[in-house]
Amino acid sequence: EDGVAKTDTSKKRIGFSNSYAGNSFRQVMVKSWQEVVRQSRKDGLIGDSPVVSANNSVTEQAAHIQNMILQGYDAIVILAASDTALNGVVKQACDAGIVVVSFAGIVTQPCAYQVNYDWASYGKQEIDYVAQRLKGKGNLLEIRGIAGDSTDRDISAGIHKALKSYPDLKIVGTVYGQWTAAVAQKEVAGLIPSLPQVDAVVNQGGDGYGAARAFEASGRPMPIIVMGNRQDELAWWKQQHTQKQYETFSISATPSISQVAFWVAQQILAGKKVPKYVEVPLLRIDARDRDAWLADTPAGGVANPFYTQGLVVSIIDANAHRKPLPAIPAPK
Amino acid sequence: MFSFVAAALMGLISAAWSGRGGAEILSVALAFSVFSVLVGTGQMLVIASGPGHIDLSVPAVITLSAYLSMGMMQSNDALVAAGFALALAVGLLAGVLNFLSILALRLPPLIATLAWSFMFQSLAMHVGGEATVKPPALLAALTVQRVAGVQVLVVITVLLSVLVAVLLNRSISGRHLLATGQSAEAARLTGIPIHRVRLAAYAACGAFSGVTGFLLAGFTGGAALNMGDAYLMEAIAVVVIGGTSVAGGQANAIGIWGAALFLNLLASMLNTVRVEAPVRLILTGLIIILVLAVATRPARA
Amino acid sequence: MTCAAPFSPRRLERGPLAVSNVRQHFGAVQALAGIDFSVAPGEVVGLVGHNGAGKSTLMHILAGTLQRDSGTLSISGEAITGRYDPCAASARGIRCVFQELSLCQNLDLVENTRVAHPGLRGFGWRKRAAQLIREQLDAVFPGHGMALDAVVGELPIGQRQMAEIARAYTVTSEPLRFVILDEPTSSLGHHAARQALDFVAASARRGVAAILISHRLDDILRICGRVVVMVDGRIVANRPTEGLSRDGIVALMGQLQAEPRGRPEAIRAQPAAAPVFQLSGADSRDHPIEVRQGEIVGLAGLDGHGQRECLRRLHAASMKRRRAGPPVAYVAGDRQAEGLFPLWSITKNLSIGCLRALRKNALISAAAEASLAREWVATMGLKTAGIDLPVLSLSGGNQQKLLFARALASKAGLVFLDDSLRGVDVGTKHSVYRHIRQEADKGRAFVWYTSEVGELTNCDRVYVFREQRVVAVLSGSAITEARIIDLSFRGAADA
Amino acid sequence: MLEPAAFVHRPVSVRAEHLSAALPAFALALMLGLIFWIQPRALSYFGINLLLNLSVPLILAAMAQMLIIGLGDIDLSIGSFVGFVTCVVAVFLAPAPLLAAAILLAAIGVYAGTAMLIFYRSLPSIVVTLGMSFVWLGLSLLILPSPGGLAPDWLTGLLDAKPPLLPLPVWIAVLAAACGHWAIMRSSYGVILRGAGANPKAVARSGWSLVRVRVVVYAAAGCLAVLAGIALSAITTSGDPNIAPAYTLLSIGAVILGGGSFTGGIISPVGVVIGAMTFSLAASLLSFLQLPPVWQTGAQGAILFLVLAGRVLVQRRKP
Ligand SMILES: Nc1ncnc2c1ncn2[C@@H]1O[C@H](COP(=O)(O)OP(=O)(O)OP(=O)(O)O)[C@@H](O)[C@H]1O
Ligand SMILES: Nc1ncnc2c1ncn2[C@@H]1O[C@H](COP(=O)(O)OP(=O)(O)OP(=O)(O)O)[C@@H](O)[C@H]1O
Ligand SMILES: [Mg+2]
Ligand SMILES: [Mg+2]
Repeated sequence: EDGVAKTDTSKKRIGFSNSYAGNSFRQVMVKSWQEVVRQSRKDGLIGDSPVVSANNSVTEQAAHIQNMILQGYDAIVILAASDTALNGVVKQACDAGIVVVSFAGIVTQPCAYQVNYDWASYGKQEIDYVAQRLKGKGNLLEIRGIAGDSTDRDISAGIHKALKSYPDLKIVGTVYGQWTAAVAQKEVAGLIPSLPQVDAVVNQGGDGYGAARAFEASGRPMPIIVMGNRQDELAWWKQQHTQKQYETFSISATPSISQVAFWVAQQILAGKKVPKYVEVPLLRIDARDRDAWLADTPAGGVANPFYTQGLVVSIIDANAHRKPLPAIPAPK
Repeated sequence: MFSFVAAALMGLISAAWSGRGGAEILSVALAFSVFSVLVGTGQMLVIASGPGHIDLSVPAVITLSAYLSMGMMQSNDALVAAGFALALAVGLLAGVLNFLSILALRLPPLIATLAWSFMFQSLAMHVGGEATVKPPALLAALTVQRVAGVQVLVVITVLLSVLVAVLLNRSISGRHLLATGQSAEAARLTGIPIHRVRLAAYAACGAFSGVTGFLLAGFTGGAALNMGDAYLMEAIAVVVIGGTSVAGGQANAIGIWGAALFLNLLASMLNTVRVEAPVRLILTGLIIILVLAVATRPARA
Repeated sequence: MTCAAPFSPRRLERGPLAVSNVRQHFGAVQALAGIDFSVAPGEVVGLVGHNGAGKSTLMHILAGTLQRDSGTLSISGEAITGRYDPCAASARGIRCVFQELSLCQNLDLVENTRVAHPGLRGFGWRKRAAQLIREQLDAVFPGHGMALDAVVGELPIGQRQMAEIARAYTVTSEPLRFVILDEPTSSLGHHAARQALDFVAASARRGVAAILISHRLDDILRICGRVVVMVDGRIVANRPTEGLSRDGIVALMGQLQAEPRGRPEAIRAQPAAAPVFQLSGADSRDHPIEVRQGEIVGLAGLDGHGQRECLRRLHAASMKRRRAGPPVAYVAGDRQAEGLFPLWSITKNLSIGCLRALRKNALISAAAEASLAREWVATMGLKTAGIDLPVLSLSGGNQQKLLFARALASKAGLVFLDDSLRGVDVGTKHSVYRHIRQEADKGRAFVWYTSEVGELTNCDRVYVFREQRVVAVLSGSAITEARIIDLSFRGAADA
Repeated sequence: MLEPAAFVHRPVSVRAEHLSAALPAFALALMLGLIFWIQPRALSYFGINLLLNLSVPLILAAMAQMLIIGLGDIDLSIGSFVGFVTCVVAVFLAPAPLLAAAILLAAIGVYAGTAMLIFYRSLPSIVVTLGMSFVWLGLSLLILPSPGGLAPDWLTGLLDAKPPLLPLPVWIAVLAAACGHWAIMRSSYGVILRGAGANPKAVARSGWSLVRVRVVVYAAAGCLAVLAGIALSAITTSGDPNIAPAYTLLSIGAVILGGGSFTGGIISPVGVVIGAMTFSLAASLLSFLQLPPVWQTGAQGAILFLVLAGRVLVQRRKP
């Protein structure tokens, strides 16, 4: 039963409950959703599938999901404000016979499908790269996100787990950047003066540019800063590379994971058997693909591949068979 | 002025703990305090204009004016002055809208400014929320410009604070504002145009927020949708810790600097000392309360 | 939440409320410099003195709202040594009507009654409280016409004062022995003031003693058996009122002899100038109100017959055409709500009316401001230890003088007086009358509403109100107290 | 003879005041009507339950905020405090109910202690509670480093109850409004609370201890906030330190929307309940309207304006 399920889903409706729309990552994610919905409606693959965004409030999002239950959607896709706090309403939705797909974060209620990254591997890839560059020895600065958030916990746990293999890599400072560039820059800048030399900065995506600016302003030597696929990060990296042979790599989640979740929901509605947990590969950009991605990313935006139905189905199948996930092709 | 002492204390702890960088720590704190001071000063004018007066739209105005001005300049150095003017105008307009809805629809200020903040936020999303809009290189450079080792932006903001302090105490408009804040009825009977005074306070607050958005975008490398979020509570906290009464009619423009430095240095101090996130939060809260409890002289009934 | 350890009332049988050698200072100011004072059960003692003499301070000490610096206090033979607070005071039967009224503006009269009585609780408290305050209001002010469910903040200051007086005389679980009345009639009209005084006197005959502070010396003479005179924190006289006259009291207060009452002999001829201000009447039966340059216009009538509303309307209208007409000033009698800027110093409270004149290079000159303040403090005889002290450190009467000074210091060509000599002492009042006359001669116009009919004899023209309408216009020597009172009542006789 | 005083003279504004008090209720009804019209399925026992059950914790939190605003203070910590309570409930209530109860009692004690600190040092409540919001968030992260835990089944069952006639949330709202109205507007101690908020000096002069009033009110607010947290964890079945930061602003908004004022002493429990329901329904209405995502945030502002626009019609101009 590999491959695309073709049952008619043109009358089915998928509601997308988004927990927050107040940053550009989420804006692109919503746009990506709208794009794939527009395309699929034209292709007769889906019915009306709107987005409702909450204001980073669990209770507001729960209300939205309850309303979607009332409105009789066939599937509800959720980007949750909390791992656990939506369990009650998710259960209500499942009980009402609605397919629930959560993504980029988890809903621990077992009846929901999960579309997610392997966040621990995010941290591991950062540390492995840094260790290899520093020959296993050096001082690290960690920029975290929001205390108490599960994604923050998972990425940071990945970092710390990976660090166990490199006893001479030391984290000399930790700040919480609230996943907001301005805050991250402020926190890093405030900490730098009291730090010894920093050799590398590991983060959770999107804070690379702010960190770079903070280090530039401090006049310290520039550490290896792991980038997070944003256009300003890639551009800065490219410029530093041309001027000073600066090397790093970039890794992050992609906003268009909403499209993956969309296709997963659509395929479930079309009758495909989908595993409860679908892992999505992180988008990793190394030096050789940098310029291609940079050219493909709008100014100020973030690298964002378009997920086709075919690509997503191959991701689903790889998950089903526990095979390596297909890589995301670099733009031409 | 206790906030200055508290700020110094935080700085000293950081420097002592890490054994380096006292001057550097202070310089960073000054650089970031500029933004807190700017929004705080605006918020102070509104808070001083009477009990219940507050502007919750500060973060949204920061974001909106940053987007509009960066979008207009299109990274073009020649347009920096025009961009500044636009940011200022956006802020002023936002302030005017805030107050007019308070006056015309008789809304509580909190609700009116909250409602407008939702709308401004939507507008910012509409004009380009999917991307960070880059500032012109000139603006980015100006925001970190130093002359003889002193940050220009800091000096300008300090001068601005002094100017506001002087105007509050020694200008007609300043006296009118404080009189209105203490007793609107007495002010009205004295012949003070209280609505015009409050309108001016809201407009000034908007203007300060607008300029903050403009500068912050230059400083942090672009207009981003959530750039203003951190300044909602910060703007209120620096005002009150700085010695302004929430009941209105009294304002302390210089104290805002102490409060902003204190909050910034407190954060760096806790980062330097390296405690876990929960403990960091608890200490943040307790230190703020402690400083306030020590600093405040209880009023004798 | 209320008083702990109720005091056993058995010991309260008889005996005076007495203090001896009480001293109190605020910073450098010696408000009370060794006072011996007592009041026996059933007695009515008058307490008089110039503004800032220390009367209210003494009352606060008796009521437990201020802790004395030194001195002894005894109540009904019991020497009070421990902490003495409002709880202890009310447990011993002491009540106080404060000069700066103490009702909660957001509550109605019934609820304000509840605040004063810890015992009013449990099922049906509202009914009991309503009955209590209604009966008391009816007893003190028959025909008062006040709504018990009106929020106090919406009542005019006179009605608030009435409510507070009535409330002080309500009794539940605690005894009622001594009532302190700090200028209780300062905002009451002629009629209500008499009712209040008569009630105080009648209560005294039933054993409830009263201490009456008032600048209306006729009040004192009317009901007090004894008068105590304070000057600068000391008691300078303590004697029966028997055989004492107004002028006698004024002399005891060490102030200039009271001026001859009634009109100054020279009534100026009406200037032919066009009215600087005019307000048409409510309808054809009403008179239009005119104010000419250099004229003092009075608004008279029984309390609540529209004269104060008229003043407010005149003021509002003149504010509207500020650009065209003369600059306007307003002196509020309700100084707390409508006059003072409580966070400011005396200087700033004064200068707010004339900031423009104080400007030097766009900024207000501190020197000019201070010299203005010094000048007016001297002119008005404001009793204070310094012009930079907070305005609330002034005594009530001095606050009122300050508001007056604010208006006179401004450029205002038209000044509205809203019962604005409320609580000002006799000596000062006369100098203020002189001031008003002088300023009028210089061309300023005054519109004067007052609850003290006698004051209106200083006017050039008086409009007498009855049922929201002007029923008579008096001018020149036709203005006498008796005539005004007569006209105020006559409307009722006609109806 | 004299007429009974109470009937003699009524201020003209009374009618307008009643009208403006009824306005929020009218706006709420309008919003519900709109929702039912767009989505007839919502007009059922099940639908109303779903629509309103999330307003229950907000109503409780807003009542807590109301008590504090009634004193002329403000509580910026209530959002993180509610989050803290959900963590305590999710982590400790099932395995160690006594410990959970002890922690929650201690937390209420901290509220009372805050009241004393604010009183004795005459501190601005706005900063003290802002500081406390960090403390509560830190404490929640200590006991629950990331979301999780599980509310006991009996608790989740509690809010699933199906009472006769009307769904549970409606009953709770009505009950909260009635109890609140009685306690604040009718009871003799409610008078003291409102009096102390508006004119603390006058209340103290009548012999009341202001510090005791403040401590009692804060403790009561703490209790209500604890109830809000418990209700929230019952609905969400779990705990999360970051679950309710929005409650801080929403609760303040609900108090003000319901006719309260920051100057102290002016509050309306019925208005607060309506205000809280309005805020939580505004979010719902939005999801029914299917607006373009970019304008969804702005629409919330527009809804706020519409809800209050009626004030212009009934409120008289200040003289
Ligand atoms: N920001 C403000 N604060 C206080 N009052 C203001 C403000 N803006 C305008 N006003 C009011 O507007 C009026 C005009 O202000 P301005 O200071 O220009 O008066 P002015 O220059 O003295 O007037 P003129 O020159 O006509 O005599 C004043 O009455 C002032 O109270
Ligand atoms: N809180 C205070 N701080 C400083 N000075 C004060 C304070 N209260 C009163 N005073 C001073 O104490 C003196 C006595 O004031 P008090 O109020 O007792 O006067 P009073 O006799 O009641 O006058 P009035 O007739 O005007 O009411 C005044 O000089 C006043 O300025
Ligand atoms: Mg006095
Ligand atoms: Mg001018």
